[in-house]
Amino acid sequence: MSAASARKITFQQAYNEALDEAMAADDSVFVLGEDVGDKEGGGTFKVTSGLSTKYGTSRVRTTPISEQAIIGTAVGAAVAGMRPVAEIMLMNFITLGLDQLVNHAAKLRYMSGGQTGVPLTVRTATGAGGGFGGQHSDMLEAWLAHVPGLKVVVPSSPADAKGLLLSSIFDDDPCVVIEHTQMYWSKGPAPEPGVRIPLGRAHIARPGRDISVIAYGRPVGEVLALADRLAGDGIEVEVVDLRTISPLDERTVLESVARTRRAVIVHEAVGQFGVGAEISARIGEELHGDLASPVVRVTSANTPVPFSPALESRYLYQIPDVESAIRKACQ
Amino acid sequence: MSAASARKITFQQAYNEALDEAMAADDSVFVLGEDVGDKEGGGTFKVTSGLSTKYGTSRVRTTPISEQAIIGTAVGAAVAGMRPVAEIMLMNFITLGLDQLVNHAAKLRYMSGGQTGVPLTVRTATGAGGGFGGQHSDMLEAWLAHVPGLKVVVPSSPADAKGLLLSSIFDDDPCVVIEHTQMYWSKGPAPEPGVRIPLGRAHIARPGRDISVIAYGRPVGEVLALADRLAGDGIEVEVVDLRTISPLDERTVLESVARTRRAVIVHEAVGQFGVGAEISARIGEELHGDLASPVVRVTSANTPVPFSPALESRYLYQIPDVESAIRKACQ
Amino acid sequence: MADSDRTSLLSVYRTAALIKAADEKLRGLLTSGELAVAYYSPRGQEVLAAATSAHLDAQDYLVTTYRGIHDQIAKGAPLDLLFAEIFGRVTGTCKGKGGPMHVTHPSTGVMVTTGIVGSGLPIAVGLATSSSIRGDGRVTVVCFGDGASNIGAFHEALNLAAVWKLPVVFVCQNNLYAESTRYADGTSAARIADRAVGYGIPGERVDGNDAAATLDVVGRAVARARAGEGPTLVEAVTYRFMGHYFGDPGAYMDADEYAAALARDPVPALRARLIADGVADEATLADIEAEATAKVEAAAAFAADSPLPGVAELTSDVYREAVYHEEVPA
Amino acid sequence: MADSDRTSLLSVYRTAALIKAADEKLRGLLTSGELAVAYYSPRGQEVLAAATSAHLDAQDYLVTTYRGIHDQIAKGAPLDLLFAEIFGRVTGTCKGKGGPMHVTHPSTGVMVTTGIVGSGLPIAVGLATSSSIRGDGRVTVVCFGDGASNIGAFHEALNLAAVWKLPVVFVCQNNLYAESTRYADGTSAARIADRAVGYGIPGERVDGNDAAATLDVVGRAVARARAGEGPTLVEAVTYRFMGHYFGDPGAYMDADEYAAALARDPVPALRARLIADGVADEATLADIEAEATAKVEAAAAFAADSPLPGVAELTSDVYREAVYHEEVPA
Ligand SMILES: Cc1ncc(C[n+]2csc(CCOP(=O)(O)OP(=O)(O)O)c2C)c(N)n1
Ligand SMILES: Cc1ncc(C[n+]2csc(CCOP(=O)(O)OP(=O)(O)O)c2C)c(N)n1
Ligand SMILES: [Mg+2]
Ligand SMILES: [Mg+2]
Repeated sequence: MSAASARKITFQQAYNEALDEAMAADDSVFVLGEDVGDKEGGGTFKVTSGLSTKYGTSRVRTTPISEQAIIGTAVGAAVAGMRPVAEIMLMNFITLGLDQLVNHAAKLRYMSGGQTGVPLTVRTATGAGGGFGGQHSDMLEAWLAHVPGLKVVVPSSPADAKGLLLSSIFDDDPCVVIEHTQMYWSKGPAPEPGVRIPLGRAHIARPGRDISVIAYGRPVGEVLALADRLAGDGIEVEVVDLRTISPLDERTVLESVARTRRAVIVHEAVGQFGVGAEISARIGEELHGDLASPVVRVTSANTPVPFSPALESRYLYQIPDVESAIRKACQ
Repeated sequence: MSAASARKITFQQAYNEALDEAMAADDSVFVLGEDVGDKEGGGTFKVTSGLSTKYGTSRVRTTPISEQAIIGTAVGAAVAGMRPVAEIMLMNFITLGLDQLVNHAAKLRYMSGGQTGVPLTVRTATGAGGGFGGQHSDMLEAWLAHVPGLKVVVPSSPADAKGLLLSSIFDDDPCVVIEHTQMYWSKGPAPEPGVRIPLGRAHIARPGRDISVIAYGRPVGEVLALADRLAGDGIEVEVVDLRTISPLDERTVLESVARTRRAVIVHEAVGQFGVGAEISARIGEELHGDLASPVVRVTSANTPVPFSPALESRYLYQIPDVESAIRKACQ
Repeated sequence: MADSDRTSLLSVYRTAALIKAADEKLRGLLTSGELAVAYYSPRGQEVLAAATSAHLDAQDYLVTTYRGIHDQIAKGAPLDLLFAEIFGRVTGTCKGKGGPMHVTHPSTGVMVTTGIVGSGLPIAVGLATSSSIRGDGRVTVVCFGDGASNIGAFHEALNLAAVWKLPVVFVCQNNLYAESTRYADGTSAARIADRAVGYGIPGERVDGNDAAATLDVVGRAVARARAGEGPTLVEAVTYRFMGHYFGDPGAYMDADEYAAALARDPVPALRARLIADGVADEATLADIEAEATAKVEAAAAFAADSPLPGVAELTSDVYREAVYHEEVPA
Repeated sequence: MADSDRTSLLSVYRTAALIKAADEKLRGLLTSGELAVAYYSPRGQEVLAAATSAHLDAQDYLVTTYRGIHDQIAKGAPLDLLFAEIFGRVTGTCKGKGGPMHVTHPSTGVMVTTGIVGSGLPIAVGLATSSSIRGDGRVTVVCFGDGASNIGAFHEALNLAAVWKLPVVFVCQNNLYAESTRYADGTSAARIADRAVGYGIPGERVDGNDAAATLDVVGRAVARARAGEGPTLVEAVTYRFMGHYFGDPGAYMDADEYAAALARDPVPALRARLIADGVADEATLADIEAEATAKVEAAAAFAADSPLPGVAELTSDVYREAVYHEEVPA
């Protein structure tokens, strides 16, 4: 989709470039959030670094610690026709702004009979593995995906990060982009400037005939590496990267599984009532009778995120479990 | 489970009696929420009526409009060993208190290494059909079920309402009881005093050999009526009432479907990434190969709740769709 | 009294009379059973709403609540469309999809009506932020109740508006009740206006039943906002003559307090004042009232004659463009 | 100076010295790489924490934040267990499952440590509510930062505590920074203590680097709470000598401001004062400091020698009783 180039960028750069390009292209784009200005260091994860210097503090607005007001301000500005990009430093803090996001951003277009869209983007970071414990690591994308009116995006590579954030900013509906704290400094090929990746479309990250592994975000890269290894053993894994969780690209998922007749779903969020449930359910419901083996979900444990690294590494989804599930299904 | 009696009570009475019995039995039980005192009329839905007169305003505390503080206060009091019962008037307002519920109530036992449990109960009401529009009608139980550490309860009859609320109050973990605004004045047999219904256990509300319909809350009664009708046509429907959404009683669900080999899931929440997805997924994953027909979900539309009654009635899950799904599966 | 003040007061009365007639009509329809919706009467708050919007143009922004028809009418939202929305008709401001708690009418600046207590304040801050960035000169007014002053969003919004010096006026319509909870049982501040101290902004308390005083206080706040001097917290003290919702008998309201408030009913008070001050005579006022009644009757008829939304409306407007996983249930 | 004041000041110094030694040890371990965790140093806030908890018994309740080790030590939480928790060991206060941001130690009254800014305040209100219902005479103290005073939970908690007259003291440790945002860029109030006006409660600002003044102000607030006179908002002004987190170079901090603050560093200031006032001599203070170092070394050794939690700890403590759908991933 996005043209690869020799240049490599980190996720942090990717998000930063997307914001920069969007702000350069359109005066209605502005950024707000805690510590986002250069005076404050350009954001906790440096994603907004340089922007206030380039575009001024009127368009790059450092806020107080006020998550409700941050999202609410984005809602109001979006209703007025701006394209605000609000940073909620960590996803667990989005719990404080869900009234604005769910009762307002997601519904104002509908409740106004189509008059006032809410073209805001919320960027937020999360993920386990950094030793931040129970209140700074949750993946809550399933909540947002349960809300009609929101779009939910989880990028798996720097190029996707840039292209999906650009699409989110210029989308006319509220989008939430979920970034991963442990991936900001990972690198990948940079896309050409301006390349947007369409929302609502999954991506066949690797074609394969034997089994479909459906993933998004961090596990995608690990699954691709696993697929390479398994190819050596003659197992051809098709990797479907959802990219957008909602609206879900059911068609791409079902077409893939219809071909391979086997599916494993991998995500970082806890399993119970997670995104994997919806995908597994749709596969089961739509491809009943065509499946050669049961769908398997591999997710993190059904617990809060523990602090001790000894436990945190066991909390996370285990790639060896993905491997066993694939081998078992392909036996 | 609960002994039926000649006495009939409404859901409103059932919840009220449970609170009354719990407060009489245990000094550590207290109630807080907006307008809950008798001076304020005993609650918007009158569930706390009479309690402040009987137990005093120290134990039945009317709060300001402060959902974060209501749930946060319950968290703190529960950490101190009390058994607070917090009323969040309507479930959409729980969006304002999710930080306290999810980042704190659900996790403090775990993050404290088991030292501080949080034996609070949140009672909240919701549901479409009352013409309250987009911000007062959402069923958000899937969110809470996605959070390890919380228990989530949705009663379908006055007897269950009473017995499940009693169990929730005396449970040592945080419980959310979801009441339905359109059911408060419906009647059903009253249980004997003190009868508790165990959490985490589903209930076979009607045994049947041909198909399992899995439901909870409002649809249960409608599905039971449908089952009666279908019995006339020789279709024997087994109705599984989940009662508790999380922890989910997977065993009862799977045993039922293993017997009937067919399943329809019905709930009021929107379908996408809803509770039905988890149930459908587990059935598909565990009973792959044993199913005689695909699992079907019947839910409300994937939209905000519209105001106009002309639309609201179409928004809701349609019992005729349940009937067609059953007939098709049993063909 | 300056001529402009006389004109303003008369114009406030014209608006207040329209609000009062609309409210009475709706309560009549609810009583007769011709209409069955959740309705939150603004009875008692008509003059306050009229005096507030008297300072605003159509391009200024308003954010209000479920108890908002007085604010919406005062801001200029067309009565026909308002009634049709309340009736759930496709001709309503929001095609019947929002309902009375969620009226939106951007061309008259009615940007958001929310059913969530206090949530309008951060949204108003966002509207004002857009004006601040664009330099479009618009002022945002957000109306909310005394009960709303106790919720977190109030605090975050006022702080942010103060730090950013935004062109927004926070108008607290203190009607002394939050549902059935009395002011002092939920609100720790002796006066809500005192809370402005915590944000370093002006806080003004005014008798919301006094048209001239309210015109004056809100006028100064709007002027400050327009001049780039930042936000103001206005507390307009009034009274809620009806129960919280239509059908609420209001048993928790004190009878003496109620009687005393009724003696200060702002609509007849303004009427009497206009006559006493020679601003208008009985005939002029009677004409204004008759005109109001006629408009209201026409709006009710328009609404009643309008069609309900068709089923395709159920799934439209969820997103700007339909996405294929959105399907009308069969 | 009364004898009791002398004893108090010396005891504050003993606690502050222990906090300072613990913090220095932890930063040393982080610098050397022997430890790798997110750590929020309380350097500069030692005396303030010690003076606050000087008024509390073990059964009084404390709620604090990620930047909380000073408060936890002052409240009496055992150093060995605190270090072990930070090291993620099973011998820690929370078996290593909470970590430094979530320390709980009920037997010394450390009830909740939260990583969510401002969320401790409503929880403290709940602890105080339980004391109010039970009449157990306990006082709850909740510590939070200046940045936290801008979040909704602050407002809701103060209002509710005021309306219910709860035995709680809100101690804002104003270190002038919220992460990298300077006080005035996020906080509209000239003084956070001014916000008390909006809740009709006393608000006191004190120099948090002044041990005697802080002892006095917090002492009065605790006494008010204990006497059933309701909550107090205390703003103790201090400074954050380290960056927000360990490793943050703090480039956004003004050098002159920093130097001026360092000249008022509370620990050496208290030390000098104790000697100047003849409360203690150099030898006594050196003993206290040596004792602190010894305790800290022992705690670090205890932590380093302790085992990590076993994998069964991953799934225990989610609920009181295990539920069967909880399974250890294979
Ligand atoms: C966050 C939230 N909590 C509770 C409610 C339920 N509720 C609706 S109106 C109301 C009272 C509001 O009182 P006030 O702010 O004084 O406004 P008034 O109704 O008097 O105009 C309450 C509690 C709500 N809509 N939103
Ligand atoms: C609700 C919330 N928003 C943002 C953060 C990220 N964060 C952690 S500490 C901090 C600054 C807090 O400043 P202050 O309250 O002054 O406390 P200090 O760190 O100075 O002790 C921020 C923004 C958070 N933990 N919680
Ligand atoms: Mg009110
Ligand atoms: Mg600070």
